[in-house]
Amino acid sequence: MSQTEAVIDAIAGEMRRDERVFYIGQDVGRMGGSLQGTHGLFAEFGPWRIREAPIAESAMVGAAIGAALFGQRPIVEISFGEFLPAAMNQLVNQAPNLRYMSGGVARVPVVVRTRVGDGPYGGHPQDYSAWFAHVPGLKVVMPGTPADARGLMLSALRDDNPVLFIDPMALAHAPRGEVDCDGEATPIGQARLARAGHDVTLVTIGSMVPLSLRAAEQLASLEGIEVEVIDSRSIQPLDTACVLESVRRTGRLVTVHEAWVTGGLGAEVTARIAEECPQALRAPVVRVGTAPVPTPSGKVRPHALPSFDRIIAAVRRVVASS
Amino acid sequence: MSQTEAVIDAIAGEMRRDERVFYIGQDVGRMGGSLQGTHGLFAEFGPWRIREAPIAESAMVGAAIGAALFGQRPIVEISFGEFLPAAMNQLVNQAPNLRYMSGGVARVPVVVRTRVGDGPYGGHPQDYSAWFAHVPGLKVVMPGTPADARGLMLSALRDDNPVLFIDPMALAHAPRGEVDCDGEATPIGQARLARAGHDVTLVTIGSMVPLSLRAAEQLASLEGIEVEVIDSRSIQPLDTACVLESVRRTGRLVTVHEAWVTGGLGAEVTARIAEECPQALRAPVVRVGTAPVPTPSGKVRPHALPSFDRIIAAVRRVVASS
Amino acid sequence: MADPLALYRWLVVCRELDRALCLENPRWFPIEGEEATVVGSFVDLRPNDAAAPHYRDPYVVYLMRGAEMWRLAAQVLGKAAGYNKGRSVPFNGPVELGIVPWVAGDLGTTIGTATGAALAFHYERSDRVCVCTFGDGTANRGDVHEALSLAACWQLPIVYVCQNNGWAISQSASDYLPAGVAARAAGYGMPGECVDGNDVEAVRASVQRAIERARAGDGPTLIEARTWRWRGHWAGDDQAYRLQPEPQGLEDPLDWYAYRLLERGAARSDTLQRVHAEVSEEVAQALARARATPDAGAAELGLDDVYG
Amino acid sequence: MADPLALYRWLVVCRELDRALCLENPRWFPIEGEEATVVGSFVDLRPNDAAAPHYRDPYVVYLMRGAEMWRLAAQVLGKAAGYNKGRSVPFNGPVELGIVPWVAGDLGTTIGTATGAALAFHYERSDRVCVCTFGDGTANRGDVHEALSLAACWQLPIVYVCQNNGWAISQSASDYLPAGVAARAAGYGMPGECVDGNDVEAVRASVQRAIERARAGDGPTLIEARTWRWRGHWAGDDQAYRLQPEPQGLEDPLDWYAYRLLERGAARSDTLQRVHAEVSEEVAQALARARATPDAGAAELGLDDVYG
Ligand SMILES: Cc1ncc(C[n+]2csc(CCOP(=O)(O)OP(=O)(O)O)c2C)c(N)n1
Ligand SMILES: Cc1ncc(C[n+]2csc(CCOP(=O)(O)OP(=O)(O)O)c2C)c(N)n1
Ligand SMILES: [Mg+2]
Ligand SMILES: [Mg+2]
Repeated sequence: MSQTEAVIDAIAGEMRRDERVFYIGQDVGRMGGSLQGTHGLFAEFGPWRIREAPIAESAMVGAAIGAALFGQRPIVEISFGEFLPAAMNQLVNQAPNLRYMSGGVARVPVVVRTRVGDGPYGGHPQDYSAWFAHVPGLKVVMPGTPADARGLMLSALRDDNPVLFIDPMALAHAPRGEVDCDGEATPIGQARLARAGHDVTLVTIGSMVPLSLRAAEQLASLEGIEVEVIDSRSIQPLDTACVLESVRRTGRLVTVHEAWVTGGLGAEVTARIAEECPQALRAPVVRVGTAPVPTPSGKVRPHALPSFDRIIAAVRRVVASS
Repeated sequence: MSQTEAVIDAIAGEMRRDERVFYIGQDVGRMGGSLQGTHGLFAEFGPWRIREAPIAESAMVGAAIGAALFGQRPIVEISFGEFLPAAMNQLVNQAPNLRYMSGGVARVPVVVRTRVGDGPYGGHPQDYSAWFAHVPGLKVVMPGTPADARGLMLSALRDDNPVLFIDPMALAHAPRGEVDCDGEATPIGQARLARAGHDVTLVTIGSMVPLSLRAAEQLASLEGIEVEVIDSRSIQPLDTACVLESVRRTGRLVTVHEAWVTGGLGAEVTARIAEECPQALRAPVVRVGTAPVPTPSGKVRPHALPSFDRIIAAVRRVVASS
Repeated sequence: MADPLALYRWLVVCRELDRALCLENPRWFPIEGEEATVVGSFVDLRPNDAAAPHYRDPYVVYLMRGAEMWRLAAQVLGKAAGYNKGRSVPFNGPVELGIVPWVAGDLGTTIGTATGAALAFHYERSDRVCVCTFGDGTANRGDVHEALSLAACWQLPIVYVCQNNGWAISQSASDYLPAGVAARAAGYGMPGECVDGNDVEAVRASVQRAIERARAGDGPTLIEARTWRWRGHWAGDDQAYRLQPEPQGLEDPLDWYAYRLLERGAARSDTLQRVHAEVSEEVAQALARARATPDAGAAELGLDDVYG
Repeated sequence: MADPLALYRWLVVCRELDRALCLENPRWFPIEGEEATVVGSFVDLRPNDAAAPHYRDPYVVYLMRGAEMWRLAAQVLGKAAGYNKGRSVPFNGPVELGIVPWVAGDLGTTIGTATGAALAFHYERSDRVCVCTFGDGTANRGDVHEALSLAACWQLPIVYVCQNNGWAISQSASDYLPAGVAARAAGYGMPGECVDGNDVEAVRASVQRAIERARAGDGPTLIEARTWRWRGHWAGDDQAYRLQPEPQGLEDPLDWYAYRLLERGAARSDTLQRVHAEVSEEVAQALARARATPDAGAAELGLDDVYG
């Protein structure tokens, strides 16, 4: 299955099981969604449960939050992460505050689905995911495999808190992977050890998971460097224990994500290491992410994005400097 | 002068000097602005240059950006940082992209002024400043003294890039400080050594500057711990050199800001240390910020915010653990 | 359905409680003069409907839904006994009573949430409805437009009432509303109506018609209730910015309704006076009870209340 | 002021260039069928006015402002010679020509910027104006509402034209626009008008009137130009979602204007044919020139172009 198919499988399964689950988005009906992200749902569930929305992102998210507050369990799709700013007040002033500010009473089982990064479509690549980890009250996940795409979506749908579910566009249709369609949900907030290694800890997420694994394989076979690859899977909550344990062993940390470096996931992961066990670091940390420019289009983009070569270079650097 | 008076002094001075500077905001006219933040400007400059805007934050920021693109140098005030999300698309998809995406041609001399944190008013305390450092193309400053309030506003007004100028509300009216009204502008992106010390480096900003200095004085006099206090002043660009130099000497780092810890300024400062000189750290870093809850109101708030006691405790901890 | 005396009582509750709260907290946003709009908009909702009142003293609405007055007063006093545990802005309301709460202070955002309540009812094919009020200043926020568009597209069971009190803090509506708010309804293809917001019966009748349409599946309505902000934006506001004289012939919504009841013989003046006395006493007791409880503090920080 | 033949030529440029670009890039958003609205909206602007066209192939507008066709073509081909240095979405336009650029892809946002251009002109008390077009789908974005409110409050010199082509990607306007967009003008107290967007003269006349009002200080106007999206949302779109038949009697805006010119004796058919031939040739040359230039790449990353 592709990641997209896996997400759709999770959604369709929950919709069959639970009448309260429905879907709001643009072009999610007959057209099957951006990047075919809702393919087949309209045919099975029809327009009452797969709802076409006007171009009004703030109202879409606001309405989903309100519907969740009043007993439903909606999914609201913002076609691309670039449009999250248009719904930002709902996403950060409303969704995450409801429970806390109501004295712990409100439940807001809403899933906000969006897509970020480069990919087969190529448009709207902005990845603003890091912002949402800064604000207490949201959960934020980004799968890096088809199995986790299904598993995390299931968890998101069963969670009573607002969850931002982010599809990395680069992985929308490939690589495909095994998915157990009767498998368990992937718990939110648990990183996954994607590859064991003892030389360097590489923490990554989303589109950078397969790329990091490829880099690790090459480093192992050509240079004998064993990289431990941790797929963070969740940005909020962040699984620090797993990273700490690994860095204590390897003494070296590289972070890799498609978002910008400054204030990104890599900054937070690094800071937590520096809070818990700075003495474990035998070499300066290297953070890999998009270059500090507004994410460019087309043929300029690859020069801004993290790449196989930049990951290799980062690992070499942490190994060389210790 | 208070910080508010100092900001107004800078604005009035530039408005006298440069016809292209004008002000957009809500209640900034006869009422004199939230927290009296525009006191006196309407009387001097009248309604053409001190413009009352409808409750339409996105249009306000969008219009300011457009006016800047077409030759003016507007200041647009969003009364409180809590309302920045309502203008988020303009702030992050538009302002910072214009120059880069136009091939380096566009100039966007716009100042977005807002206020964050706890303070004499007490409302709308959310501090989302960290988000804006994540996005390349914006400058983000937050003064911690009246002199810097004036100096940074002057720089912001003379900058050809979009600058987010953030008033920490806790410092709006007190403490007062000396301000040289003929003084130079404070360069954006240079931290200030607020207090020299050799035991611990404390990086702080905004409302936490006076509090951190007070804590440092007490630690010096009662416990003989000499804290070096660095007022970051700017979040983007971030002055790393100054912090690095200090941490190389002290071997200990504490970060203190009113925003949340996760993904905050402290995370980025810490990550840069871990990138440059992790071996300099003789003790785990301690980050102080608002507790991981949506910022509460009234009498609950002090329990969530960073405080004198929490700063003292943080410094003691880094000293004890090395 | 409130009988005339019960309706009058709500008006009095609205005013008396507000006056008392203003004295307790100079940062409270007073409702005086706008009682008819608030009471008339919400008094005919059923318990399982949703209520999304504007932020300006919405307590009478919460009381209609069954909130306890002393716990609301506790919110204004920053007490732990508030429904909000002292955490949020005081004008927040208990979500467990079908209220769309105020969990932040940015205007316009709650209108999206209110529209979502209506979506929930629509989706479950029930005849429940939502009434949502918002200010004339708020009407310019993009969220209001988007919510109205969405509700119109999906024919959601919601009644939007713009509580036009002529002001947004220091700005006069004449500066930011070149046309009335009701004139916007046509642009969404929904019924629009402008009513005298100081006439509780007019507000009520208009809202009732809209509620009926909503229950029948005929979609949303936009009503503009014209009223007036008698006091400052906040209780302690000196209003130095108010240069224009008050409009002529401003009605006091309580007096106005009292006169009507008397004229019609629907109530006697001593009955009305007794209502005032009873409500004053009720308010005083609620405040006293709230005052006697502990302030919110460290125990309410609630690190475990962020996620459920 | 464009004479009839020059006007016809712009229509042809719009169509021929668009067709060629669609063949080059299946992700290009084709304008076919909507040429009269685009050309009619912008053809009467002065060089120092501001132009803020909708994202759907706006190149004819950039050409009217003096952009070089081959450099625009370079943008669609991802070449370094594009005004955007290959960095932005290709429909971006050169800001140095008084164009409100597309520096991101979120709809509605540029309407705020366009309103700011009008604010700049208003502030400097000049008679410059801005024309801003946007889609019928975009009309539901909160930013459109806020911008129209602001422009109405401040009486800014701007003409908003909703280019209503009946579609937003796969959605039909009948689903998201319960009433016309022109019906929204009254809510802002601004003049509103609905015109035949396939009749370039009608669009032009309506926009000219609005421009005159704006220059005279009489504020903004909202025009709805009704046209039709002939092709897919993007060039390669198979439109499997299009179930309804096309509306009856759809006009081809080029044919329509050509017939008029012929009827009136304002042009001969061989002249019109020559225009097509010349434009085709011009387009072919521009494309050839663009193709021959290097792709954007590492040299255009431009770490130093973020801050000025
Ligand atoms: C998005 C946003 N912008 C600005 C404010 C600041 N503010 C608080 S109340 C108010 C006036 C609101 O006017 P209106 O909607 O008419 O309500 P009223 O105060 O008259 O009841 C403003 C501007 C806010 N709370 N939220
Ligand atoms: C804020 C935002 N939401 C959604 C999209 C995705 N999108 C791109 S084009 C489009 C349709 C726009 O419709 P309309 O405004 O009518 O313009 P048209 O495509 O018909 O020219 C959509 C929804 C977007 N670019 N921006
Ligand atoms: Mg008002
Ligand atoms: Mg359209």
